[in-house]
Amino acid sequence: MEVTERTAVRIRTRKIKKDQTMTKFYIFLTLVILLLLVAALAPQIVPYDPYAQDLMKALQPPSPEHLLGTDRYGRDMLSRVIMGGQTTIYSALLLVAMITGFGTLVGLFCGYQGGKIDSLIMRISDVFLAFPGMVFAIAVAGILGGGLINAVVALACISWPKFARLARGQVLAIKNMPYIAAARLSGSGSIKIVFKHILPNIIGPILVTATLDIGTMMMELAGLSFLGLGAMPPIAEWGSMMSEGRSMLQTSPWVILAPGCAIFISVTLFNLLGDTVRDVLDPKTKREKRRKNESKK
Amino acid sequence: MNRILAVSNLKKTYTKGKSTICAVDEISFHVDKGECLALVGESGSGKSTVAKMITGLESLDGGDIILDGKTLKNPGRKERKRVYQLVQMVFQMPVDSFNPRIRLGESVMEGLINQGMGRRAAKNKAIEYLEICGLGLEFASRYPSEVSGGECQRASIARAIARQPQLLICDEATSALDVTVQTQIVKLLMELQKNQGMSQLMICHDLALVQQCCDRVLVMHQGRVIETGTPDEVIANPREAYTKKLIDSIL
Amino acid sequence: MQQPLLEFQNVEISYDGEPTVREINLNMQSGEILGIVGESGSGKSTLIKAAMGLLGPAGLVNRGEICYKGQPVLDLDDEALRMLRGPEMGMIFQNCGSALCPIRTIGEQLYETMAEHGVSDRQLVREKATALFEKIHLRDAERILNSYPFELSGGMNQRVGIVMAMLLEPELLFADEPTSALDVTVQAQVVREMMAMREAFGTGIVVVTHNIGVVSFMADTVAVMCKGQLVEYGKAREVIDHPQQDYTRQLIAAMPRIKR
Amino acid sequence: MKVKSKILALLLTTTLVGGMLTGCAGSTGTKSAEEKVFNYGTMAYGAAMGNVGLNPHDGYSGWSTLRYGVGETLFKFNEKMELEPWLAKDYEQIDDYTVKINLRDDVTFSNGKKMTGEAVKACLDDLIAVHDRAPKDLQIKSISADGQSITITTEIKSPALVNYLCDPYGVIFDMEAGVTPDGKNVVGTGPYVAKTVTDTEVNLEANADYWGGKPKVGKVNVKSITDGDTLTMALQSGEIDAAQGLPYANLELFQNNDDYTISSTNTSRVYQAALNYNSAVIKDDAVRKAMAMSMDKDGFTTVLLKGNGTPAAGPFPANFTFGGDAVKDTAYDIDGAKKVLEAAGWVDTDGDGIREKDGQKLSIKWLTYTSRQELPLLAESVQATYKQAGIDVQVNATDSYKDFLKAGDYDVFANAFVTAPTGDPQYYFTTHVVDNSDYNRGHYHNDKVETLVAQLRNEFDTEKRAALAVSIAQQVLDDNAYIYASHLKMSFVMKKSVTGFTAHPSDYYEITADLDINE
Amino acid sequence: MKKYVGKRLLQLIPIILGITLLSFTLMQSAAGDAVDALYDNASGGVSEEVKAEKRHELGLDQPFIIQYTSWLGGVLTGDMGVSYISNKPVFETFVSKLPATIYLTLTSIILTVLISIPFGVLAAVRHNRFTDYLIRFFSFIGNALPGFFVSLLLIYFLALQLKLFPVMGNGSLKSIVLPTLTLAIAMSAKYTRQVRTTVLDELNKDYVIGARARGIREPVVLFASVLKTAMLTIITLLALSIGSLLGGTAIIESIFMWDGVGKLAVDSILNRDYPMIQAYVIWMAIIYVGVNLVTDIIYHYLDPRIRLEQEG
Repeated sequence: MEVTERTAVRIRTRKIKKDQTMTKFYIFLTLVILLLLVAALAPQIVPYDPYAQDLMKALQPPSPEHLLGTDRYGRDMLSRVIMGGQTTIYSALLLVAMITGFGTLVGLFCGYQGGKIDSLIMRISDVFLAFPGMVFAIAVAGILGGGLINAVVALACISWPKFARLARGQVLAIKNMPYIAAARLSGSGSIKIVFKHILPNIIGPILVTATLDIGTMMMELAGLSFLGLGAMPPIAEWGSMMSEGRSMLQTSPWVILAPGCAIFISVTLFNLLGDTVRDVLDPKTKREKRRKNESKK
Repeated sequence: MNRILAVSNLKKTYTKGKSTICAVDEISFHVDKGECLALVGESGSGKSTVAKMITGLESLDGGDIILDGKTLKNPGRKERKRVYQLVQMVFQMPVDSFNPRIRLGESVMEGLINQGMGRRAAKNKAIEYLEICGLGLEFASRYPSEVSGGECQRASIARAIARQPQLLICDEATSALDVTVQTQIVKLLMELQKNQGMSQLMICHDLALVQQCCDRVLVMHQGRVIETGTPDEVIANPREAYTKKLIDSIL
Repeated sequence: MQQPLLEFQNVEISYDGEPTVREINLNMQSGEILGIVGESGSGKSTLIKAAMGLLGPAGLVNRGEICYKGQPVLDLDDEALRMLRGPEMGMIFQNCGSALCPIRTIGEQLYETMAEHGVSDRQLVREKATALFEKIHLRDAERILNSYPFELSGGMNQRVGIVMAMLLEPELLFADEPTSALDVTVQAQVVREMMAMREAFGTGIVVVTHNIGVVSFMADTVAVMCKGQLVEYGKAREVIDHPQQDYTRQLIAAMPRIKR
Repeated sequence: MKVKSKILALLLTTTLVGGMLTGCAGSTGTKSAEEKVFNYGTMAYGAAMGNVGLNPHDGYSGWSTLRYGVGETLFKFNEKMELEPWLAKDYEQIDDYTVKINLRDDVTFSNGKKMTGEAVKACLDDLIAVHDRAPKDLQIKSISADGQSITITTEIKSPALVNYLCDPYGVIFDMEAGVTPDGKNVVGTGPYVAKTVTDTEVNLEANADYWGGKPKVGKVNVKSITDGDTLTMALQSGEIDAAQGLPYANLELFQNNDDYTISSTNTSRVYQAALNYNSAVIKDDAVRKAMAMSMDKDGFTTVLLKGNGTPAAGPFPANFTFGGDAVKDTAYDIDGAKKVLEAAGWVDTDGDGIREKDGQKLSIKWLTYTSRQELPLLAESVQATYKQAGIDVQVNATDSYKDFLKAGDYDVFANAFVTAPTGDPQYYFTTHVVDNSDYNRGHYHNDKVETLVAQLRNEFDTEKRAALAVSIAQQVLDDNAYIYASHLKMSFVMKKSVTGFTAHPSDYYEITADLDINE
Repeated sequence: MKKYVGKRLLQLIPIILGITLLSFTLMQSAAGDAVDALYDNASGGVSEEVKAEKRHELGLDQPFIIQYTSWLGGVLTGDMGVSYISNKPVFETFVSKLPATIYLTLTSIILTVLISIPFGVLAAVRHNRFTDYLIRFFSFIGNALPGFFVSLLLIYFLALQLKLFPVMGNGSLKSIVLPTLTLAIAMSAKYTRQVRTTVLDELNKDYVIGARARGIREPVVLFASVLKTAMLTIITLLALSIGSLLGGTAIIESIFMWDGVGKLAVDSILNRDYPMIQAYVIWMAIIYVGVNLVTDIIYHYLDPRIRLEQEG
C-alpha cells in the first residue's frame, strides 16, 4: 500500500478569547470605589439638604430642579438617595466587616486548635445556623427594638457562623500542607503560623464570600427596614425609603423606584465584583497563568 | 556517642471507625553521625510516619526516640525548638512545602530569625545557603509558583541546611521530580553530606536510587522493618520474599 | 509498506494560541507499541489528547494532520469522532479511578460504554467483561463490577481501566502515564497486563511516560520529547542502547539503575 | 442538542400549566339579594386592634359586632353625633341617678327570640360583670326590667349614661344563647348574622327576619387586610368591593375615578401631642408655647394626610357644638416661636442651629408609634419645623412605646385618640386632663381645670355642658399641655355599584341594612 | 444506616437545647416582666400583691434554670403559653397556620427547581457563550431585587394591569401564584448560579474526559454522569433552602395576606407578642434542623461514597 499522500500542511485557526478577568476586575473595582466615594462624600455632594422639608414641593415628579423628584415631605429624592447610600452601604460594610472578622478568627482558632473547644464552638454555630436567617434577625431586631444599629447587630448574630465555618474548612484544608509543617520545623510558634502562614492563604475565598455578602446584607437590611425594624425615619436609608414610598408606587413611582434602583445597582455591583474576585483568585485560572509563564520561559 | 539518632520500639496507631490501624509497629533503628540511612518501602508502609514522629509533627504511641543522646517523648514547645536545631526535613512536594504567598528567601530566613538571628544576618545567610544549593541571588525574591519544581526543592534544601542541622530527613525528596532533576538533587544531597558532615535519613521507594547514595538501607513493609543491610547486600541477597518482589519490579 | 495505524504529520498544537508542541512526525503500525518519553512539560500527553480529540476548548492542532488508518481525524465531526473513540481507539489514564463517574458502579459504566457502541445485551457484556478480567487474573469480576471506583485500590482501578478500554477491542490503545501513580510492585503488574493485551488482541499501544524503564520494557519504538519537540525517534533498543542526542543520553543516564 | 430540546419542552410545560391556572373568571349578571356578595377589606379588624371576635363584652370586640351589622345598641348617634333611639324607643331621666329606657316592641334576636326588658337587663348585667371598661364608665348600681322597659340606677350622677350605652360594648345580644365556645360569636339583633369568625375574617349572612327590613345583600365577607398596598390593589383588582383604611397616598387613585365612590366624614380621632411635665425642658412655659406655635398643622393635614383630615384647634372636631373653632389655638408662626424662645433665654450660642440655655440643649424626645401610619409622618413634619425654630427633636417611633411611657423616658408623646366616642366631652377630659386620670401621662395639672371638670361631671344640661367643655379645652390649650394636630377624616372607598355604605363620624356603623350592590 | 440516623438524632439534642436556651434567654430579656405585660392591657392598676401571686402561680419567682426546664417541658408538649394579644394558646395558633406556609414553601421550591435546574444546567453547558451570559444576566437581576419590591411589581403588573391573578391569598390555586413567583424569583436567581457552578465543576472533572474517551455521547455524559453527581449537591442545597425559605416567607406572606406563620410572625413582632414570636422562632428552627437532618440522611443514602464508608 502506498504511503498516505502528503497533502499541503493544513493550518487551522480559531479566535482566541482573551482573558478579560483582570480587565473586568478593574472595571468593577473602579465602579465600586466610585460608589463608596459617592457614599463617603454624600454630605458634600448632595444638591440639597436631604432632611430639609418643604411641604409646598411635596411629591414633585422628576424635573431639572429635582432630578429624581421629591418625596412626600418635599425633600429632594436625589439628595436622599445619595445620603441613603452612605447609611445603607456603610452599614452593610460594617456588618460584613464585623462578621467576616469575627467569623474568620473563630474559624481560624477552631480549625487550627481542633479538639473539644472546636466541637463546642461548632455546635454553638450550629445553633445559630439552625435559625433561618431572616427569622432570627426579625426576632432579635424585634426584641431589641428597631433601629439601624440593632438591625446590624441582629444580622451579625446570625451571620458570623457562616464565616467561621468557611474559615475553619479552609484551615483544615491547608493545615496539613507541607509548608505548615515546614514552618513548624522552622521553629515558628502557633500564632505566627496562624497569622503568617494560614491566614494569608485562606483569605481569598473569605474575601469573595464577604464581597458577595455585602449585597446580600444590603438586601436583608432593606428587608428589616421594610418591616420597620431597621433604620428609623427620618434617616435616609434605602430600605426604609422604599418602605416609606411603597404606597406611592402607583401615584408617585419615583419615590420608591429611586431607592429601589439604587439598591439594585449597588447590590449588582458588589455581586459582580465578588464574582470577578473569585475568578481572579480561582486556582484554575492561576494554574493556567503559571503554565503560560513556564511555557514562556 | 556516635549515634545522632536512635529509635527503639517506635509505635503509631490510627483509629478509623472501630478498626485500629498500626502504621508503625514497634520499629527500632539508629543513624550514626555522618551516615546516610535509607528507609525503603511502598506507600502505606509507614515510612513517612516515622519521619513525622522524629520531627515532632506527630505524637508517639510508644517507644523512644533518642536524639543526640537525649530522649524525647512527645516534646513540648521548648523541647521542640531543640529538636529543630538538630533535625530538619525536606518534603516530597517541593512547591507545596513553601507558603505560596511568601518569597523563597523570606521562607529560608524564617527559621534563622526564629533562631534569634537578626534580619540582616539572616538574609545574608539565606542567600549564602541558596547559593550553596545552586540558586542565584535572584531566587531569593521569587515566589514558589515562579520557579520550577527542581529549583523549589533546592530552596527547600537550603532552608533545611541553613539551620545547620545534624540530621537531615528527606521524605521522598526526589520522587516528584523529573529524572534529570532528580539526579541533580541527589548529587547535591550527597555533596552536602560530605561537605557539611551531616547525617541523612532518606525516605524513598526507589531501591535503585538508594543504592546510589546510601550507606545502609531498611526495608519497611506494613509498619515493620523486614530487612536491613547495605544496599548492595540487600539487593544481591534479599532474604524476604517482599524484598525480592520489590527488586524484581524494577524495570 | 502497510498503511500506518496512526500517523502524525508535521503536527503543531497550541494552547490559547501559544504553540506548545511543534513539528511532530510519527507513525506506527498495527500491533506496535510506541513509547513516548519525556519530562514534565514536554508535551507528550498533549499528543495523545490531540489524537483522541480531547484537547478541550483551549487547545488546537493548528498545523498538520493526524491520521488513523489513513483517515484524518482532526476535522471529523463530533459523532464520527465519537465512533472512533472506544471501538477503534481506547485510552488508559494515569488515574483510571477518577476517570470514572464516582457515584455509579463500574459495571454500570462498563455497560454504558458498550451500549453506546451498539452492544446492549447486559448478559453478553457481563460475560465479556468477566472473560477479560480473567485474562488479567482477576477472578472476582462480579464483585468488581458491583463496586464503585473509590472502593478499589489504585492498581485495581488501573486494571479496571485496561478492561474498560479493551472491552470494545480497539486497534489502538493510548496509555497516558498508566503506571506513574502506582507503587513499583503494582506498576510491574500493570505493565505486564498491557503487554498481555497486545498478545491477545494485537492492539497497537501508545504509552506515554517519563519512566524509561517502562518504555524499555514495553516499547518497540521510542520517541523522546523535550520542550514540545521530538528529539529522537527510532527502534527502542537502538535509542536506549545508542542514544544519538545529548538530551536522550542525559535522560537515560539519570535513570537510576539497579546494580545486581 | 437533545439537552436543549428537553429543556425547551420543560419550559413549555411550565408556561402551559401557568396559562391554565390563569383561566378566566366567571361572568356576572343581575342577582337577587341572596346572591349578592359584598367583600369588604378593612385595616381595622385584627388581633392588634384588640377587636377580634364579636363578643361585645370582651375588650374592644364590640366595635366589630357593631361595625359589621351583627349587633346594635340601645341608642345611636346621627351624623351630627346627636343621640337617636335605636333598639330603644326613648328614655326618661327620672332623677340625677335614675334613667328609664323604653324598648322597641318589634325587635327580635337573629335566633327569633324577642328582645325584652329582661333580655336587655341580662345583657347589661353581664356587661358590667365582665367587661374591663364599662363598669367604670357606666357606674351602674342596679338595673330592673319591666316588660319592654328597663330602669337603671347609677352610683353617682351620670349625665352621660345614655351616651355611654352607645359605646360598642353596649351592643345587646341574647345572653341565653350566650357566647359561642370559642368566645367569638354572639346572637345579636342586627341585619347580619356571623357564620364564621376568625382572626382574619368574618363571614356574614343576611338576617332575613331583621326588624328593620330585609337586608339587600345576601352575604358579606369582612377581611382583615393589614397591608395598605395590598388593600389598595385588592380593591383595584376587584377582589374586594369596598375598603376602609387605605393609605392616603393611594386615595387619589380613586378620587376623580368614575369606577369608585368615596364616602368620607370627619371623626373625633385626633392626633395629639401630650407634653410631659416631668421633663425639665417641657416645664418651661416658653418651650411649650414655642412648640405649639411651630407645628405646621395645615401642612401636615393638606400635604402629608393629603387632605384626609382637618387641622385641629382643640380636642373635638367641628361637627360638635363644643368643637372646631369654639376654641382658639396658637397660630403656626415660626418667627413668633423664635421670639418666644429668645425672650425666655433660649439662644443658639454654638451655631449648630439648636438653641441652648444654661448649657442645656433644647432637645426633646418625641415618643410615638408606627401602627398608626399618620403618627410617624407627624413626627417627621414636626422634626423639620421645630428645627427651624431651633428645637432639636429626637423621634422615637416604636411600638413598644408603653415601656418608654412607663419609664418616663420622653418629653412628648404623640398618639391618636378618639376624643368623643360617646358624643360627649366628659370622657376625654376625665381621661386626659384631670389629676391621676388614666391617660394624663404628662402629669398636667391646673386647679381651674379640676374645678371645671368637677362641674361637668354634675351638669345635665347639654348646652351648659358644651360651654364647660369649651372653657376646659381652652384652658388646656392656653397651658399648651396638649398640642392638637389634626382630626382624621375617615374614608370608605367602594366600587361605584355599592350603595348604602357610608362613613360615620362615630366610626361605629359600617355595614347596615341599607348596604346594596347594583350591578 | 440505622446507626447513622440514630447518631444524627443524638446530635440533634444539644442543638435543640441550644436553640431553646438561646431563644428563652433572648425572650426573657426582651419581654421584660411577663406578668406586667399580661396586665398591661387591663385598664386601671393591678396591685403588686396580685402580680406577685400571679408570678408565683406562673413560677416566675423560681431560679432561671428551673424556669427554663419547666418551660422547655412545655415547648416539647406543645404548651408554650398564651398570646399577649389574642389570649389564645400560642402553639395551637402556630400549628393552625403552619400548613399554609408549608404549602407556599413547597410550591416555591418546586417552581425554583423547575426554573433553576434547567437554566443552571443550560448555562453550564453553554459556558461562556451567549446563553450563559443571558442566564447569568437575569440571575444577577433576580439576585439584586428585594423580595418586597418584586412582589409589588408583580402585583402591579400581573394582578392589576393584566388581571391574571388575585392580589390576596385565599388558599386557592390561583392566589398562590404571585407569592410563589415572588419567592421563586429570588431563589431561582440564587440557585441557577449555584446549579451552574456545580455542573461546571463536575464538567471539569476527569471522569467527563474519561467518558468522552470511551466514545459516550455528550447528552449521555451529561445526564447519566454529570447531572447525577451534580444533583447530589443541588438537592442538598435545595433541601437546605426549604428551611431558610420557611423563614423567608414572612415579608411575602404579609404582603399577600397569606395567612401563614410568616404573617403571624410579622404581626406578632409589630404587636410585641413575645410568646408568639418565641414559638415561631423555636419551631422554625426545629423544623429547619429537622429538614436538614432528613436532607443529610437522604444525601447519605444517595451518595455511595458516603454510604459505603459509613457501613464499611
